[in-house]
Amino acid sequence: MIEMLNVYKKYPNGITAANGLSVRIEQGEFVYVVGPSGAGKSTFIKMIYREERASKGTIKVGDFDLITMRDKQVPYLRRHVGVVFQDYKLLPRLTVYENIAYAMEVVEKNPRMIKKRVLEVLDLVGLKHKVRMFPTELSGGEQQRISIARAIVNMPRVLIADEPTGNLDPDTSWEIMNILDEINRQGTTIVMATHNSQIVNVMKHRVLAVENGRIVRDELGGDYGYEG
Amino acid sequence: MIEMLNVYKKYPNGITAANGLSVRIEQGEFVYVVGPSGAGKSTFIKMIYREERASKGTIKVGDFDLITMRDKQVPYLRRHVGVVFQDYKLLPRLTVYENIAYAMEVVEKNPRMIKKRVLEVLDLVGLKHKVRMFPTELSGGEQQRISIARAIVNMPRVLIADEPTGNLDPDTSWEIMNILDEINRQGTTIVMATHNSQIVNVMKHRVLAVENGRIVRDELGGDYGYEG
Amino acid sequence: MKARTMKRHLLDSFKSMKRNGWMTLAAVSAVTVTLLLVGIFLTLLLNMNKLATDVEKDVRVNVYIEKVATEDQKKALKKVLEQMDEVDHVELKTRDEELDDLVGSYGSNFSMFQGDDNPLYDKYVVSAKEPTDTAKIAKEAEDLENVTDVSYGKLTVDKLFKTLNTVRNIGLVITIALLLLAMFLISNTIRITILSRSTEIEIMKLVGATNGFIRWPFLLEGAWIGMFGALIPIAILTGVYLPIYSKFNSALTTASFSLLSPSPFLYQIGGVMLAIGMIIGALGSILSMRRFLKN
Amino acid sequence: MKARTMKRHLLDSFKSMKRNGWMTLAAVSAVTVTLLLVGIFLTLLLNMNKLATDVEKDVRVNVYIEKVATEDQKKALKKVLEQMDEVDHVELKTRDEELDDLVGSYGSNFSMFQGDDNPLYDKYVVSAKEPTDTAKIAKEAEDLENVTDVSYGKLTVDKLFKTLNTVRNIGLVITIALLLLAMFLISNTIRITILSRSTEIEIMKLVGATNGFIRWPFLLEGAWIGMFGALIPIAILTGVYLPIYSKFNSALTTASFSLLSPSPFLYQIGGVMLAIGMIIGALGSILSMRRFLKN
Ligand SMILES: Nc1ncnc2c1ncn2[C@@H]1O[C@H](COP(=O)(O)OP(=O)(O)OP(=O)(O)O)[C@@H](O)[C@H]1O
Ligand SMILES: Nc1ncnc2c1ncn2[C@@H]1O[C@H](COP(=O)(O)OP(=O)(O)OP(=O)(O)O)[C@@H](O)[C@H]1O
Ligand SMILES: [Mg+2]
Ligand SMILES: [Mg+2]
Repeated sequence: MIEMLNVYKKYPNGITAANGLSVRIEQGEFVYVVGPSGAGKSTFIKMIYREERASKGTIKVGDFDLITMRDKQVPYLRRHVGVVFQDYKLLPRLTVYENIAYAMEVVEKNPRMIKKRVLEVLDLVGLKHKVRMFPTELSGGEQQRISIARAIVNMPRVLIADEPTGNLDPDTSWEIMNILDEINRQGTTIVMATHNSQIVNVMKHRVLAVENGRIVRDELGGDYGYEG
Repeated sequence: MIEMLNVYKKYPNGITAANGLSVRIEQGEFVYVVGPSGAGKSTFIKMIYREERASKGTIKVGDFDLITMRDKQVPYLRRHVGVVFQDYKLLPRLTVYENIAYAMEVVEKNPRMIKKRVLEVLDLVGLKHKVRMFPTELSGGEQQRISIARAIVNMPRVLIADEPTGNLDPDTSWEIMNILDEINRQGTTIVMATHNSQIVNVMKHRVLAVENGRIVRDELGGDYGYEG
Repeated sequence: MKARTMKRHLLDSFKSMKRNGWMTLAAVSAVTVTLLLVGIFLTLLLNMNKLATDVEKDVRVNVYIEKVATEDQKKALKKVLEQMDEVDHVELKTRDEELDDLVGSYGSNFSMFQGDDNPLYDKYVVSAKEPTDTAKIAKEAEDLENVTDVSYGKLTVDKLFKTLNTVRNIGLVITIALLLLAMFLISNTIRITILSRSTEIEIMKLVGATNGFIRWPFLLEGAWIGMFGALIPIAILTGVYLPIYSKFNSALTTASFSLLSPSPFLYQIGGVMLAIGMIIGALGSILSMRRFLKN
Repeated sequence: MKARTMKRHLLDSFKSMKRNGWMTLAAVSAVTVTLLLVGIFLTLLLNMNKLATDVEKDVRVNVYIEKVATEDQKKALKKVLEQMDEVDHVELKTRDEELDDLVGSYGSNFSMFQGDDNPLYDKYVVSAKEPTDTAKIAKEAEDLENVTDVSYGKLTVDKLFKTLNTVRNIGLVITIALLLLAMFLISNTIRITILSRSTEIEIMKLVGATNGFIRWPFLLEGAWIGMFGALIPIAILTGVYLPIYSKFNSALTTASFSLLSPSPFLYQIGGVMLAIGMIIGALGSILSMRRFLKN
């Protein structure tokens, strides 16, 4: 499903955030990406939906070859990949409802279906009562949950989540994790960068540990492993 | 030091995020504010440095009466209160160095002192090598640490931190907590909203639990208490 | 693109305009002011052009009749002149009338020449269909019988034509410069509003929107801003031109001068302003986005 | 405020301009285009005004001398005329010269009157110091000895003054309108750029900056944008005006008309443009921020 081979990423400012990444993630897997702050987790994740382009190496996601693909194709790649962004990336001038609906309008779903599905995912993240609000009217955790709702609304084949519980209390975090687990059970590949050691240690899945742009550990059912 | 009496906050959209808060925090205390997502932690915290104004009630911080004070006085209040924002709030067009220096320039410190002190706090949060970068070139956790560095650079009498470890790995989180503890020992009052139960449970301090805009628990050396 | 997607873009463009509040207002008012300027100057220039053409049309050839000519000969001469292809109409001006004109403008020094002492000639005043044919008519008239002299102010006419042409060319240059300027200002305003929305566009791309999908609402928004920006200038121009037109034209009843008739003119200039506003608004919007859509 | 804080604000304003890249460029070019427009029109209008004044100054009184007057009497008359308070200078024009003029413009019909047959009079052409004194001079001259008639085109002069006054008033209205328009466009552009920076201002307030501290760099930035926006128009205007001036003035040597001399004029108009750019830039900046600084 996702395949990286010798991937390097050097940012224009000279920082190398991916330093020869090679990894293979199968359809239906659930992978945690862990590592210290600034290790390159987000960079790794951003390369999967081509927010960042690799400087060197091969990346394949499904049928897309991210290195040779044309810019015109990128939107179609992204429609197969739901993303929960570390900084949420909600559209400030759209309401909660419109933000989530946007992701469905992009693929030209019919309006009735959009309405039904948006309310469904909002209910799932527990924010159905905030449909009409704007992102600025939400708490940090609420914005994060909207970002999650938007990522799953199109039932993507791959779900990328960058620190999806960073601003959530443990209870809400577990609710979200259960939702992700359920989605994963239905066949969606999940790649999730996280600092939450409890989740990683309790809900066991494959763990990729990244340090200095390198994968230093790759264990099925591994531990978080950075406990203080 | 900080005194709230029957404080209500109703946002323009009709949501009541503070529902009769009364609390007294003494000079030199360390207080955790915990509670589920959307409980009103950030609202509580924002009222201390008057990012949000209370709709009703009394708030006093040091010698400032936040209800009766004139708008002109607000900047002087804020100079006594260092704030780590939940969404960092770094100035996008300033470098890391300039962002932190800005808080010192505002109080017209002399340039040599600014330089010395900025590098000092950058070192403290482990990001001295990123002085010349712009916020967009930083990882989530790095931005958070810059926000922390800026909050402490002026050695404020009160330090407000809204989820300061939300995007940090446990190791870095502990480093930051040790810094805060040290600052607290030197007499700075600290109010910190957090979802990190491990920190609250291990580094024991007073805990304020907020739910639906009300303080539901106020314990010295209490537990996080929202474990799943 | 599905019809419902187009509908979505339409709704989206309106929503976005509304929610951008101040920004939209600032952009619309910039367009308004710019187009008002364009409208006023276009109106002035086009009317000056019209008046210049009217002046040109007003050039005539004086055909002086020999004093010895009989009434019949005079009539015959008139007929010949009228039958020339280039001639529009012919009028008689007697030497007495002419003397009166002279006395009128040169003081009373000529009054002594009244009656048979009058040294002047009767003349036919010939108007050409096309002002440029003046010279030709003059030439042909010279060879006619009973004609003692022909004059049409060769110098004056040539100078006049030259001046009018200069006026017209300067007018054209100013018009074009003004249009370019308006285009620049409008698209520049739109560009600034779009620059400030680059993060928005970024996010849209990240959730899988194609460039076309992102572009449409911005294009429409640009067009609406241009449209709203054109409405006030059009209203003002109409409200001011109509009374001026009727006043001016009633003051100029005698002459063959007139302002441009409002009926096609106001529609034309309104159309031009609306077109500039909307097209430049839309184009400016699209072009400013290119940088952000390049991936 | 401490001196080093002012220095900081200065540096900050430059830095911010540089880092805002495209936005700064867009704002500067909007100011450039607007001021170019203002500059060109101001130049045209002020020069038209100058020429109008020149034309006015050129109005003269014709004092016709009796045919019986001797040379001495003529000289005496001249002296009297010259000693009038309102008179600037007096010139003789003989009837022969005058006839030549007439023949020149009226065809050859008068050529037969050459010499003693000439029905015209010698005349003194009297120029007034102030064009408005023309009527008074004419009146006084009428009663002088050896004067047979006085004319100064009562109608023509009145009409001319009226026309020129209208032209001047219209010019003034256009100038003021144009300046207002430029001010609006410039401050509007600045406003849009500031609208897009509201979050920045928000953050500055949250870290304890006073309104004054926040305002200064924005004020300076607005002023620099206005300044840079004024430079190109000033350069263009200077580059275009100088050759036009020298060409025009050498073509008009004879007449008492001339364009405004570049030496004070270009400095003045340059100063005006720079002032408009910088003041409006700074003011626009400050005023647009008010909303965000209100707390
Ligand atoms: N756009 C960028 N331009 C330049 N450098 C960048 C950019 N984004 C990230 N970096 C740098 O690349 C390195 C890795 O960043 P990345 O965001 O991948 O870290 P991370 O593992 O996600 O960290 P965190 O846990 O703090 O989010 C960091 O040193 C960061 O400063
Ligand atoms: N600016 C605002 N306008 C309107 N409503 C707001 C605003 N800010 C917060 N709210 C609402 O007030 C409530 C409390 O928000 P607050 O940000 O205080 O929560 P929180 O406890 O900090 O949550 P989190 O842990 O998710 O950050 C939420 O329901 C939120 O939707
Ligand atoms: Mg990250
Ligand atoms: Mg919060």
